[in-house]
Amino acid sequence: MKWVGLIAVLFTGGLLLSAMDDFPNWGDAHSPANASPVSQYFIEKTIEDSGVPNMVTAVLADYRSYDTMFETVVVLIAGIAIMAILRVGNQIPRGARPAPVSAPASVNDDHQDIIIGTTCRLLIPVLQLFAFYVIAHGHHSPGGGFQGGVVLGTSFILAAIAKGLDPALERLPETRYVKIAFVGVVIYSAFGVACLLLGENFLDYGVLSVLLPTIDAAEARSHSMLGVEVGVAFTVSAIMFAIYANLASKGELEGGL
Amino acid sequence: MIWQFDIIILIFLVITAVISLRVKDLLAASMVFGTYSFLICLLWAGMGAVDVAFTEATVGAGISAVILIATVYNTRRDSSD
Amino acid sequence: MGETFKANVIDHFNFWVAVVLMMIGLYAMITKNNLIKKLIGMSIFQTAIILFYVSAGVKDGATIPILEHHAAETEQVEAGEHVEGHPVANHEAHAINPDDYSNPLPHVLMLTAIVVGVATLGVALAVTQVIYKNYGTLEEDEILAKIKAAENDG
Amino acid sequence: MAEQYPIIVLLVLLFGALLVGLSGMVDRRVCFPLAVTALSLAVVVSVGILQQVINGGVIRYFVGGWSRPVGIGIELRIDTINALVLLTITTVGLLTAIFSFRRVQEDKTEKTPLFYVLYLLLIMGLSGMVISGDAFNLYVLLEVSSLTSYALIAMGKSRRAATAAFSYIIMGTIGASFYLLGVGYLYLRTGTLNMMEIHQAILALDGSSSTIVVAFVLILVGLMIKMAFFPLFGWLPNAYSYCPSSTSCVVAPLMTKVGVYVMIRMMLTVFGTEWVFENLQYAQWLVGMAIVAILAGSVMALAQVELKKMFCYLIVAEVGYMVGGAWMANHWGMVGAIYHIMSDAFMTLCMFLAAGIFLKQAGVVRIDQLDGMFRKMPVTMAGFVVGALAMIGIPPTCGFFSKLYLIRGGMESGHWGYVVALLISSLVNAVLFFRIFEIAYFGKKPAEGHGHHENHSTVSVIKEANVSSLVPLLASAAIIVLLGIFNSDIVELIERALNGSQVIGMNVLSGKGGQG
Repeated sequence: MKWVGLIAVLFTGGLLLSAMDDFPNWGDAHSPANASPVSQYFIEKTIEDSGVPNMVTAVLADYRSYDTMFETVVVLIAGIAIMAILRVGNQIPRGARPAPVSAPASVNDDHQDIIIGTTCRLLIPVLQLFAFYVIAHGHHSPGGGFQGGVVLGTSFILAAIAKGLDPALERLPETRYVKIAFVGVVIYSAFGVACLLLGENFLDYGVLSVLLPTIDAAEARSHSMLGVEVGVAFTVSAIMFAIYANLASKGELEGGL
Repeated sequence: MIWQFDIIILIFLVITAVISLRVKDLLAASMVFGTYSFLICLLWAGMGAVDVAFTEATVGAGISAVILIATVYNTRRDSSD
Repeated sequence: MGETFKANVIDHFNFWVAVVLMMIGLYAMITKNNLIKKLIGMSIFQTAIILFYVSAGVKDGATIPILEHHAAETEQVEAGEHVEGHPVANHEAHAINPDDYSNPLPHVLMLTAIVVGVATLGVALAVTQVIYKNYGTLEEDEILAKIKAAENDG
Repeated sequence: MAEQYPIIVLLVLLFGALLVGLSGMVDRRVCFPLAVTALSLAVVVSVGILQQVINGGVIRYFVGGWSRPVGIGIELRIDTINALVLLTITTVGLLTAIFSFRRVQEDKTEKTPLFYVLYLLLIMGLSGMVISGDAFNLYVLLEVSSLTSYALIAMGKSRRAATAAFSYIIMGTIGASFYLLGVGYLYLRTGTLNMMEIHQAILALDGSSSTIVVAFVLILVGLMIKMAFFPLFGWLPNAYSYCPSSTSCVVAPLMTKVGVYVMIRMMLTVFGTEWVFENLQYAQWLVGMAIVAILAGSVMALAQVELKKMFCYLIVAEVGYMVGGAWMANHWGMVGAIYHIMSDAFMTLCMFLAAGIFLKQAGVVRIDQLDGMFRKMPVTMAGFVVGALAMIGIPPTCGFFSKLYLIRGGMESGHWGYVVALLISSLVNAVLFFRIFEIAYFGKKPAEGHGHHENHSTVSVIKEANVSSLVPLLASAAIIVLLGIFNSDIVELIERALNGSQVIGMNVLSGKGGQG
């Protein structure tokens, strides 16, 4: 097996390297990829089309938003798949139900690890606030729905690592995060369907300006991008937590690390 | 970008990749893999791909490492290779 | 000396390292015995591909693909033409030189690829946990031996 | 409305999945009707698309309205070939969804909504792959369909489902990554992701670029892993035979066929047939590998004792048929390969549906457990016989006509080895299936040496399957016959795409003769 693998890998590597002298130079601004009309268009016309200075956000959420929608679906699939795989034939895990607990402040209750508890209490709100900033400010700075959603999900993961899975699941039980994940994709595709209903192609946000008479097509694009990024953030944050919660507890949603 | 940094990071990348695959402790392998992700995120930030770097920092160095560690915790730590 | 060295080595060095990382990852995926090691190899393979794409979009001397002098220009345009509130003006396009910004398209593609990568990793890890529950080991040869033993037992 | 059909077929499935997920948490019983409704709508819309393509030529749909310059947005591009394959996918999806009704009734866990969400998204991913006109968008949808199929396979109750799914994940990821890398090489040299634009750029490069060659090899190898072409098929038999019946009935007919379809799409639209057949000298090699694949698949199928495993190895052989046909550089070979995508999808569906019914009703895993099935389950056997005759290649069924076109292509292009391999494989199929018929008709002696699954006493009360299982089986059998009867019309549609301006680079394939 080792030899077969080695030969296959060396063959692949040789194949990959064999085209190397045909490559454009590294950093060449006039290579076919960098000087193509497509790439030029993105750099030159993004401001005109939607007024969004971060071209990556504009390409992600507007020009190639069809890809991004399916990317969100991929995230959703990952979460659903992990739940489906890890629950081998058993009933609903106990932790999946919204717990009828009477102690809402269990994150603060534990006095055993005071350093971790305090740090988390300080860090989690800041993380969540930062996540919202990243989502909302994706038009002007690096960031957007994916990054913000992951940071938001990470704040729940942090709570789950520091305090155990149960207190985190009290705040975000399974029924809720699954719902949030689905609603995220619904938000995204609803923007597309709205364009469809208004008589344009799917995800052609410009037409949405008729819904809000004070804005023009470019602003409608910009605002719709924010809207779909929020949808992405819903799905990604919920699923990131779902992946962690299920993997950390073998799908039983109790105990955790 | 500064090419000296580029080269240093690229060399470290190969080193961390090899270490994370050679080390026999899976927990350590996951941690080194987190380092690898972080280094490659630095590299991308240097190349001007800030959004990609941000995503890699959160997803690669964050979530991937955490779920790897969660799985190692739930299975076993030692590996034969 | 710096320039010639740069021309010879760095021009393709990124691609070289990407290919080396791909080979490392692929080798681990094919030959490693431990399932988690295979998955780490898979992640390395995927990040190497992403490195390849990102390297394809780099331009020398270009900055990040965010229009930074956007605000100043908008003000100028507004002052000149009394455009209201938002930066939609054709004149602005002339101010943007594509060589100044790195190519945004590979970045967008690779955002997708990163997310796909972590989704695959998550699903694979879930399957790994199920395998461990079924067979009590993560070593491929031991699992195969147990499967064979189970078959022989009937 | 009609011009929005390409996106609506995906949206129907997507919203179906979302609705199943959201309402399925409240009441599991709504999952099945919702899924079947969504899939029926998808079938209706894909019929509409087919009509539209027949009447109005190629559909180009620009998502987000980004049509100019071409390539900034994502284009959906449908010619008659895509429309036929799309209709095949949605139909197979609908039939298997009806088949899965039993599963819902018996499954007491919370997994039912999860199953249907993944199922609908799998069909959506495959449909999206088929109609996409953007190389990277195809990768995203490839991952949508791959991830859902990993999960559906890993959901199997068998202990080995997880290990099979794991090796599938590893191989599938290598395949998808190779495809992604190939697209990266293409992008590096051409600067665009739109398939038509890539083709224009490749023509402009005039065959001088080694990057394009490497890109082609990478994409080809990646897709070969996905379609389980001969040396790279190791993941397939376990993955398809240890998963639940309702999963294998959708994964086995569709996944490999869509892989073949994407390869043909790459050959026809992205790289162009002139470049593929004249610039590259791989055609002989690939036909040779296809011959090996056909023979190896048939021989390994002969050696199997389990029904589903046998069908899996037959899939390997069938993939060899299609790859060989596509690489003959001959008009009839290509037509036969495309026609065989459709006919093989329904033949495989029929086989796996029958295997699923046998497993459910009688606990049949091995071939020798089928004794007396003609008496016990006559209707199921009737459907199975039609599928089996198609696999062998008996005239009224579609299997005969696809083999006819493939053999004609092989003879015209002088690939006699391929013709012989095809005939040998048909012979092997005949041996295999007549052995099954013999066992099922005459029964066999109960005394046997194996100590495995000896629960004959418990299966003595074998009843005919219920309606929800028989309807899809008989429908697939009917489609097999209909495809055969209307073969000339379908071939006419395929030829229209190959000859007309719909697919570029036609001058190799449009002539009725061999390679120019």
